[in-house]
Amino acid sequence: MIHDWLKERSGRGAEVSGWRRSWPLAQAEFLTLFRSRWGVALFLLCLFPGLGRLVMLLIIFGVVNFGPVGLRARLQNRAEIPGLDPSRVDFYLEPVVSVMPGMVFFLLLTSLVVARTIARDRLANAMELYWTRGLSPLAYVACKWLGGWLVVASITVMVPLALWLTAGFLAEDWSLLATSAGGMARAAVGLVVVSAAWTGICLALSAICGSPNAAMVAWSMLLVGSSAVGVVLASALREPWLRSCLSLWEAGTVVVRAIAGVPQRGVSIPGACAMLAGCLIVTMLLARSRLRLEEALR
Amino acid sequence: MTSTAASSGLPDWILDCERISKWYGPISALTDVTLRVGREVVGLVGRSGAGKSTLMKLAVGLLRPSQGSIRVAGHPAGSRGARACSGLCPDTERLYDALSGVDFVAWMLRYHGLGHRECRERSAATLTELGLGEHMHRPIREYSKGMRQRVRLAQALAHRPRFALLDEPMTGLDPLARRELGERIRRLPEQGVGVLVSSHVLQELQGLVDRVVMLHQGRVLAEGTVAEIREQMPAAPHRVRIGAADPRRLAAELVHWPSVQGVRFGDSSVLELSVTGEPDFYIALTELGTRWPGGLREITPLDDDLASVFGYLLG
Amino acid sequence: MTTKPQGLGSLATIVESARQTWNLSRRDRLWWFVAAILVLVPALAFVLAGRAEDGLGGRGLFCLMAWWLHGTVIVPWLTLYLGVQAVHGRIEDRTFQYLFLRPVRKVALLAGNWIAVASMAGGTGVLGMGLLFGAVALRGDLWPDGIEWGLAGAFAVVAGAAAAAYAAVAVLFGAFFRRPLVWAAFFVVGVQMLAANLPVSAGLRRLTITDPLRRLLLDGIEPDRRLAQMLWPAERDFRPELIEHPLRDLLLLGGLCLVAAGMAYARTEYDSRERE
Amino acid sequence: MRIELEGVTIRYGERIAVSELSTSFPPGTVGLLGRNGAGKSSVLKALLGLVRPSAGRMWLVQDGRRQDFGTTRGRVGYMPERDAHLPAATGFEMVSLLGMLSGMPRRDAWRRAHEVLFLVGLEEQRYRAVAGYSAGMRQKAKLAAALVHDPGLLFLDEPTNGLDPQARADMLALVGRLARELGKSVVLSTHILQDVESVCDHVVVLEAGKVVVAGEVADLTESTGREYQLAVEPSDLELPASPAPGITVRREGPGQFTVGLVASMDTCALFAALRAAGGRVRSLAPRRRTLEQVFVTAVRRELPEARP
Repeated sequence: MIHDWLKERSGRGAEVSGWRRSWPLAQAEFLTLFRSRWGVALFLLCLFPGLGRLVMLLIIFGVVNFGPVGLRARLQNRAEIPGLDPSRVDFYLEPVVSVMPGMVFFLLLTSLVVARTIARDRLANAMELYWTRGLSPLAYVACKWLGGWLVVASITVMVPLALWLTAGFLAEDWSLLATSAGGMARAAVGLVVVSAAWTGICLALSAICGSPNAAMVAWSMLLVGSSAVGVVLASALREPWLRSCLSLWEAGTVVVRAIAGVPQRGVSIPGACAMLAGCLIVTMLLARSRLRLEEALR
Repeated sequence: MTSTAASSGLPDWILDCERISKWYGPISALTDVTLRVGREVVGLVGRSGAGKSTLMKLAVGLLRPSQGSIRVAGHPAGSRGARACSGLCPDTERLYDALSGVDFVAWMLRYHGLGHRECRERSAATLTELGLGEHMHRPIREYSKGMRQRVRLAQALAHRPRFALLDEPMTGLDPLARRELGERIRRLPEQGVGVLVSSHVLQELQGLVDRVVMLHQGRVLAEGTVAEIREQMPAAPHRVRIGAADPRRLAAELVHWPSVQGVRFGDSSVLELSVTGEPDFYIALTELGTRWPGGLREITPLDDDLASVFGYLLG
Repeated sequence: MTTKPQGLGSLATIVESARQTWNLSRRDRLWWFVAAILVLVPALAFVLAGRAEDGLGGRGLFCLMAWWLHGTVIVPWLTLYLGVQAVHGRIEDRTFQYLFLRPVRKVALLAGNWIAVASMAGGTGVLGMGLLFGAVALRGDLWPDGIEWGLAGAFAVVAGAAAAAYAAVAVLFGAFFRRPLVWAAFFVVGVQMLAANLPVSAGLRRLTITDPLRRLLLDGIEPDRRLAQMLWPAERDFRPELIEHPLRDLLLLGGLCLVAAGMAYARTEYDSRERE
Repeated sequence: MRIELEGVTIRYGERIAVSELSTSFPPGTVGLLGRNGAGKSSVLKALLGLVRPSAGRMWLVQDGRRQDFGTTRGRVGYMPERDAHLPAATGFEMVSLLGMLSGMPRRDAWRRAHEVLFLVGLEEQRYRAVAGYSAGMRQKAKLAAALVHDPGLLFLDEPTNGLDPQARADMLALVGRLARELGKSVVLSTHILQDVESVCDHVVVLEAGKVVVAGEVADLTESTGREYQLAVEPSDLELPASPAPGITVRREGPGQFTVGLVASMDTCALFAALRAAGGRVRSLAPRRRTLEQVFVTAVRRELPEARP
């Protein structure tokens, strides 16, 4: 018998239905970064702040001892400062939520990955392929969001958690893990929520802008610009809370800290929430008017 | 080689590529190509990667040849003089999408040193002539593929170039428009324009051009009219279909002819012959036609069109 | 042969190229975004200015916002983006084929691009600073010693100089690099931020745009120590004699960039680059 | 598998793109012709579920059963006209991902992706990035993507765009094979009538949202049996206008003649006249209507004001 496997359709699996159909798109979106050398290099670069903290941890717990004489002692002595005490949540949040290095690396990652993705698809007419398969624009954006967020979260959420677990293992007993577990769980939730919001805004800009370059610039301007405005106005007017309402970055970090239960002074939590949600809603609405089924076929 | 320019006494070819080669580093894209275009339409055919696009870029001066010289209407290719009198219809999709068709063409005309008003008038006239009259004030963003193609053609022809290079000019046009554009291209040599045109639709190209140049692996494999090229391929026997009453007796008669290499029965009353030694065969066939009972109803050469020639040479 | 016009003269080409680039760039969707920022920020400053209670005053408020917002965010990014789009955008989408076949000098086309980008971005910067100044000036209570109109002038000069210099850099990157915007980001975030942390006399500072701008501004507004500290937190010591010739430095940098860009752009072979 | 449209009307706001269109796409290859804006892409959008017709029904007829088309979306494979690809994917990833989005389980999608990439002839390049493909390879990748979920109806929009002559012939042969051997209904939307002539059995011509011609290609281009085309050499030859009773000769161009022939007549007198004039025959064939003539007459009839 001569087999023609093009015609033979044996052993076909059941048709996948519903949202599970779209899942591979999110997965592909996530994996894209790791398939090119540049992407992996970028990812490793973004791990640097976390690595810095790791070295600090190792020194504090005496696993390694290098650097100038007395470095360890100095670090241990500084443990009263909230940001440098491994038994407190701040220690793990700091590399992610600080302006330097947190924001810089976050900006690098998102502007090169998330901000380009939809604009790049548009240049390649990829929507024409996606949407003619029954994938709706909403599902498309949701998948891109999920995929992009997974990339972002693998830095912003996973790094603090990994650091915390490492610290738990390095510490003398399990009390470090036990006492900070609740705070860390809340911090993780906060990071998830906020990084999802940031990614969403970035993604919406990608859908609004005509080219990947424009999306990159718009996102950089929004994040850095709002940050600059917030810092300047807050310091000029001596109204520190303004910073959390005007700067997109600061608003996010304030929300993260609030959810994690870290005490903060001079911030406006409702203002920060309003800033984040407002930006997200406005950009998403604009994006919705740009992503239409009609785009698929002229 | 036939050319109207050569016979009209004008010394110049409009495009004159003299033994050009092009190297990208150690990679050879074109080798020793000589190509001349007078006031005529010359078709450029070849498989992708044969060097067609390199040759085109060289002809309009976007690239410089590694060896050899190219002159456009007497000016070295790439010089301002050459650029002033050549027009290119590239095969890229993109235009300035935010502009209207008439603005785009007028903008491009501006660089030829015409006044603003003249640019606009000429742009509108060219677009109208190409059948975009009613839509030329709409932004290009809203254009269909065929309309974009007309804009590309308009910017190539609006400054009345002496040498027009049309890369796949029919892309995206509907059959009606293809016909109109084909007629227009055919008329260009009358206005003193030399046209080099490429197309992958060989059946269509054949009706468009005076002669063709076939590129293969960076070299000119053949050039001339389709019939000329076909005649120079004696190794490939012609296939001719003959329809007549009583095909069996006809076959019995034809096998004895020295020029007939083989006879095959097609469906119904049709024979397919393999033939060498062309003129003799057709003279004999004409003679046969005067006396065959019931008459010969069909004589169709099956492989003397451009597509078959292309297939034989490059397939 | 009929006498045909041999193409547009170089000067007219520069004007025409600038006009076309201007015309194309103004349709970019990014302008809506920029316009929103230009309007929202002064409005914000106006509404909130009443809360400024200490000695900062209108002068400090305006200087801080103008420098931090326009000087370090809007003007650099907008200029780099516009310049990259004007030069590299046309190479990337292969529309350069329409242009390069025209009987004009390519360098003139490039010069036109530069003029258009510099004027657009400079104009936006000046407009933005003007709006901001207007908003702050409307709060009379912030200006106990009267409104200092000179400040607006100094910042307008800075905006213009910054746009011209950044446009030259953008044009160079656009003509030379395959991914110019990434290099531009590297220049702004990497080189300039790094240089800002170096000692005031470091040579690398000469290769940046922010440093001459800083000196230009120091010269123009003569801030007190506190304001200078707020504008340039990394500068510990500032002395008037370190100002030297900021405009000359900018001119040198911009000129070098433009010459290099012209050379890269005028290469006889400008084969289409692959789309990224 | 057969697609039937019944009174389909599609409107965008006020504009009516397709009005009361009733036609059917039988199994085999169907050429869908029409000028830009004639409504081809609107029909396509309706079939792909991107727009909902404001009136009319679409049916899928298979094994004598008639199903509403709305429930069978996954059975249409679409190959876009524009260059379209997934920017960061390899050929294999693009095809398999699109298969998964159409509802295939992962393993099936992977297996099928390999199969269809082999079928279209991309097996060598399937692990390379699509962004680096040549025009011809991208065209093949799009076709593979249209085939991956094994649809019964294939909608190919200008499939030979940008292909070199050899690749065009290969693509058309492949399209013919899909219909013949795999039993697909293939709708070929194109402007290149030669493609339709060489591969399609059936043709539908749209103009202004209505069907102006539909039928078998062979029927539409059938010869009248009365007129013949004669080509002779040398090309400057002159022939008498009526070499014999019942035969008329009209010169059309250099070496080209139209011969009118009463059906019962034989051609001997024609050949005799030709020999007498000192020429030789080059070709003689019954004049057929070309598809281009069919198209042009049909469309021109709809366009009384005829463009300049």
